[in-house]
Amino acid sequence: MFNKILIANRGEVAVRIIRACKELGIQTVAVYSEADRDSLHTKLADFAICIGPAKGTESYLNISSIISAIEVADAEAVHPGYGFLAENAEFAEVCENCGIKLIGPSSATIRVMGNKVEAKTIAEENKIPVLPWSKRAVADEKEALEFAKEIGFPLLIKASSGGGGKGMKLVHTQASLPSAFHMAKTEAHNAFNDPEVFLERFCELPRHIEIQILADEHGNVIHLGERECSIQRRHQKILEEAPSPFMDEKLRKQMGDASIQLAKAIGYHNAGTVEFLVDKNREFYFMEINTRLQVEHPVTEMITGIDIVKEQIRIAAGKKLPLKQKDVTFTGHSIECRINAEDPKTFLPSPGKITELNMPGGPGVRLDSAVYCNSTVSPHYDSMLGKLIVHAGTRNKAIIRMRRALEEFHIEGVKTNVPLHIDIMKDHDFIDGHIDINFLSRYSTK
Amino acid sequence: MFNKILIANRGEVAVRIIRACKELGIQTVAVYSEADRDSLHTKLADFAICIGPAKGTESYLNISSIISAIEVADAEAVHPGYGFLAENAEFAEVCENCGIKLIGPSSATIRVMGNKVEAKTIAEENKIPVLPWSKRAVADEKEALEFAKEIGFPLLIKASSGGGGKGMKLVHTQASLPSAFHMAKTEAHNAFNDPEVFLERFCELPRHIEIQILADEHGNVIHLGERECSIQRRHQKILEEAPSPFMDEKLRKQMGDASIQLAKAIGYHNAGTVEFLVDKNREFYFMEINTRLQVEHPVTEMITGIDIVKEQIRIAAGKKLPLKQKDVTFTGHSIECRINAEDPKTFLPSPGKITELNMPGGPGVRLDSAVYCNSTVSPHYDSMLGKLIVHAGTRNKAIIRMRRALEEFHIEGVKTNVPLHIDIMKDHDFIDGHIDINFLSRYSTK
Amino acid sequence: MNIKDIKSLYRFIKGTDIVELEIEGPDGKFRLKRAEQGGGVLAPSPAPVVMQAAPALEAPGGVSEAGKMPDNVKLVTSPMVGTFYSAPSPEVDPFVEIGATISAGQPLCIIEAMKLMNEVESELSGKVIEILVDNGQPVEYGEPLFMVDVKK
Amino acid sequence: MNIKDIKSLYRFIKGTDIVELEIEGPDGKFRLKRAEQGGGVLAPSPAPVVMQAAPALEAPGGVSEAGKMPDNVKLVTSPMVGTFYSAPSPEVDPFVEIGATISAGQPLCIIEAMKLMNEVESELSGKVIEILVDNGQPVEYGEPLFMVDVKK
Repeated sequence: MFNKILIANRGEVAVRIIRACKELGIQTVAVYSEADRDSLHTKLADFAICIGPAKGTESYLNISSIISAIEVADAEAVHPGYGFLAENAEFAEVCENCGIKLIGPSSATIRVMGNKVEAKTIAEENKIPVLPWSKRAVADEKEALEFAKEIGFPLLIKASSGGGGKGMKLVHTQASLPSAFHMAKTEAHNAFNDPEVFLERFCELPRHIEIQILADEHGNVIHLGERECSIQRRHQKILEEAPSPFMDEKLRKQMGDASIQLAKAIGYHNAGTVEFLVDKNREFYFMEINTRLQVEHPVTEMITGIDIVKEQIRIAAGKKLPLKQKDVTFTGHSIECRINAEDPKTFLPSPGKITELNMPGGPGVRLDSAVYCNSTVSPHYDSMLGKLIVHAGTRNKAIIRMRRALEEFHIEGVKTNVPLHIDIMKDHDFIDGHIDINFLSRYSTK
Repeated sequence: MFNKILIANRGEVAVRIIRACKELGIQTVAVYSEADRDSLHTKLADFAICIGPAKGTESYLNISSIISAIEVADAEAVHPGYGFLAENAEFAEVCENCGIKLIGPSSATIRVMGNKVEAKTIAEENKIPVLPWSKRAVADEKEALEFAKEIGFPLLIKASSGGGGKGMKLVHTQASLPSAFHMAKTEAHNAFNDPEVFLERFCELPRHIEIQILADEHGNVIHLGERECSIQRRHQKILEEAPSPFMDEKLRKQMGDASIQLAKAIGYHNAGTVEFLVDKNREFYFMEINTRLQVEHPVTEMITGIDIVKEQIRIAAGKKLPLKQKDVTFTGHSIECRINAEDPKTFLPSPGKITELNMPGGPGVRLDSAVYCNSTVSPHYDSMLGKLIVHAGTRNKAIIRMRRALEEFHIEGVKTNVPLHIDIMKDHDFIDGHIDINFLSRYSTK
Repeated sequence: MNIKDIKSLYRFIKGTDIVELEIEGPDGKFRLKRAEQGGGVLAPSPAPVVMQAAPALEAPGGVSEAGKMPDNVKLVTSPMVGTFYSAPSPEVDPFVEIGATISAGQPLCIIEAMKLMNEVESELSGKVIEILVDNGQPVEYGEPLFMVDVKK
Repeated sequence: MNIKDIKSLYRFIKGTDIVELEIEGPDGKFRLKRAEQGGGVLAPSPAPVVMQAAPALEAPGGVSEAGKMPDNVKLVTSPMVGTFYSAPSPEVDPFVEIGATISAGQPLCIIEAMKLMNEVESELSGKVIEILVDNGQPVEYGEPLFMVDVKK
């Protein structure tokens, strides 16, 4: 096992990883920007190294600073968390070249899965269902029109290197295809420095359901069931749950088996998430693999009792998975609300100093947070203050518990989306499990 | 089910009960003294009524104020928590006479079990093992000497109405018996307004192990296993765990069966705790029944998944127990540390305003607390700020997790016993499970 | 300032002769306008509020801090939780009415607690200028009952 | 002031000619005594501390705030995380020594990061009055390296 791990991240995920390391008896090294000198991850780690100014590109995204910090700290491994360098193939490759163990899959896996055209091609080769698509990147308008005829309208133009909705265009008619095609290419180029796009059938009112997998470096792969992530605002998840209210045992087995098959086919190791769209007929379609820890991993931990971050570290240390698929069982229901410092109506970020804070507690409540009273929410980074997670015997009880916990949440100095989450907990469609990825857009116009 | 419950208590237990009520959809009424106007229970309840000045006897112990509050609030039931009026037979009787449902056993049960002579007599009648004793209250010196010959030395003189070590004297020789007898009577009279004492064999280095029971009003009784409560300072528990590292399946069944038998014999209903001493030969001896919720109930909740406060409320509403004994299962290990505002060396209370606060979080950590940043710890009441509870797969993992969580705890403005708890988590005797009720006294002289 | 604060303040104001109240925060501004002499603002409340709603986390202090009164005006507060009665029985006149001159030791009202009728005697001498609660209304410990001008 | 603070301050002092340091809080008192001219306090540290231990929750700010300096004394800080070298190679003399007069643009030291040797050039002109880190010592971003008297 490792003696010392550097955490190349900040905020709640850095705190989460520090907690796992402490429980494993591993020393922790935090890195921090000048803006994060008083942040919780800086305070909780055994050691802390300042790596640059507030701006992400000069600190948390600065590969050479982080590698230097790993070297001067004499850490054996680095955990990238999520965001920042977590799916950066170059960073993974530098680590490999420097003999630093990256807690995640190989740089080759990250690179292949970072390109959606390659990922979909591999999925199809392995007989994993995908939405009808152009089978490759689309070179020009003419090709686009040809593929569009096969796929049919409405369709989506998507960026190969895409994510978070950037470079994505919904096209309803042939007439609007050419201009949308050029706009998508420009957006993709600006956002990802890669103008490559492809076409895909548009799936109406789908659910976003993902499968958590764990794969060791000895060829063993298991899945930990699904997470329901359909509650999104502008392709940003704000609330996740496990199990999905839509799921049944048969579909879970199909999607789980498909995920394991794909992971084995590409020689995946460490934790990963296979994202699917599921339509109302329970047909599922592979979307992508997230080659990292997910923000929403705690809901899976709550229903399986498996500590995903600790498993990531054990896997990276070369250990075999301690569990077989049949040992994975699901108990109760878990919901996670992402608590963001933002105006609940305008959704604009609300940085500032937290002057009053009461966090919820009591039975079945877990808080993965990185803020404390009198701490400052920096304008330099994303607005998530932390995650409120509940566990209860049934989905209904979990909703009631989450509502109770949200109502205990009291914060002054920054605005949060707690009122929005409370409204969701009272929403009849949500309570009945009638959710798809448009839930929140319909909801916010109520 | 009830529509509205009044909580006749303050602090973390009032918050705990409010949480249970909210999850059951029951309206809550807090009562508060003038010193608790800004306390968390006052803020979290649906309604709050000021019942008197800071002094406990004029507010939380003032039966007529509380009954009036119940009447003006139109509450159907009252939860007494622990401490204050929780084992007050007179309060229970007034409630019964006023048609208010007390969430607890009957006034008759509380009265009988409040007298240790009566409780031990009933236990013996039901063939529950007790330590050899005087079989009744001891009238005078002469009787004391006679009984002492039968029981042998060393022996304990105990107050019939006793608790918390008051009126208790350890006697090693016949010569010192008379003076100890008179001192005990005087202490008992002063502390409990009842000079009655009895004699009991002294058990050396015992463990304090208690069995949680649930009894409905239809004659069904189950037990939820044991709690290990040997870590005490001056008869005050500061750390509890479940299961006991000393326990095995056979002893658990014996002690559980004995507890159920006793509860049935006295027609007990609601939650209760049967306290035992267990000697190093695994012989167990009945001590008393606590006719109320215990501070340490969460460790049982964590390993059984049963919400004891909700069950109390359901039982009081006349519901049958939803579980049979065979449905009660135990998963993993749980530890609770009571976080007191006190000097960790002198143990003197440390009231004041909390100016900085970071509470632990993350997987397997539960906080039952009643303080928040910028809140004031009042000098008028006991010094417990809250309880830090962890759950993990094994005792060893729970200890590691507790230590990790304690190290995250940061508070300024009041001193706490967090450093003492951290020391206990590192203590080899504790880690090895070598604990008895003298653990902490030996420990503090290290 | 949230709905609970507003309700709580309204409940306070309802029993007084305050006709306008302006507050700014934090500690910045405070304006209060009372009714002209003889103005009948003290209409009985048709639906007495049962109790004080729990103050929100941000609400500092209680009802009694809402207004600052001149030095000569003192409050008689409830010595216990219970139900306020202005008269010993429904058939007879109230102990005191607005404008009455009272002296220390004189009974002012009854608080019923646990079916017991507790006579509240005045510790002040002066003139009753407001009765702050309605007959039959539940009151908390410390809740203001009467405003007394001790100069008169 | 806890052990971590003290350690952190000590580490700061170790590389300087400070011989006495007194601090009171909060913001109340501060006393600093430097070695007499010619005093050889700047002995190289036998076991260089690898990095700053994590500041405790109560420790405000970082090392650079530990002492308030006269206006004419400026700090040259490390532009990156890495290892500090006072000379381009072990065989040659250091770029600068205490007492050296430097001008803007002049190389002061090397920070090795990812096996690359990065020359740090001075942005100040003046006289080097202290070198705050030891040769071969790891440094953080922003860590003070040199004290320069810009008046001279």
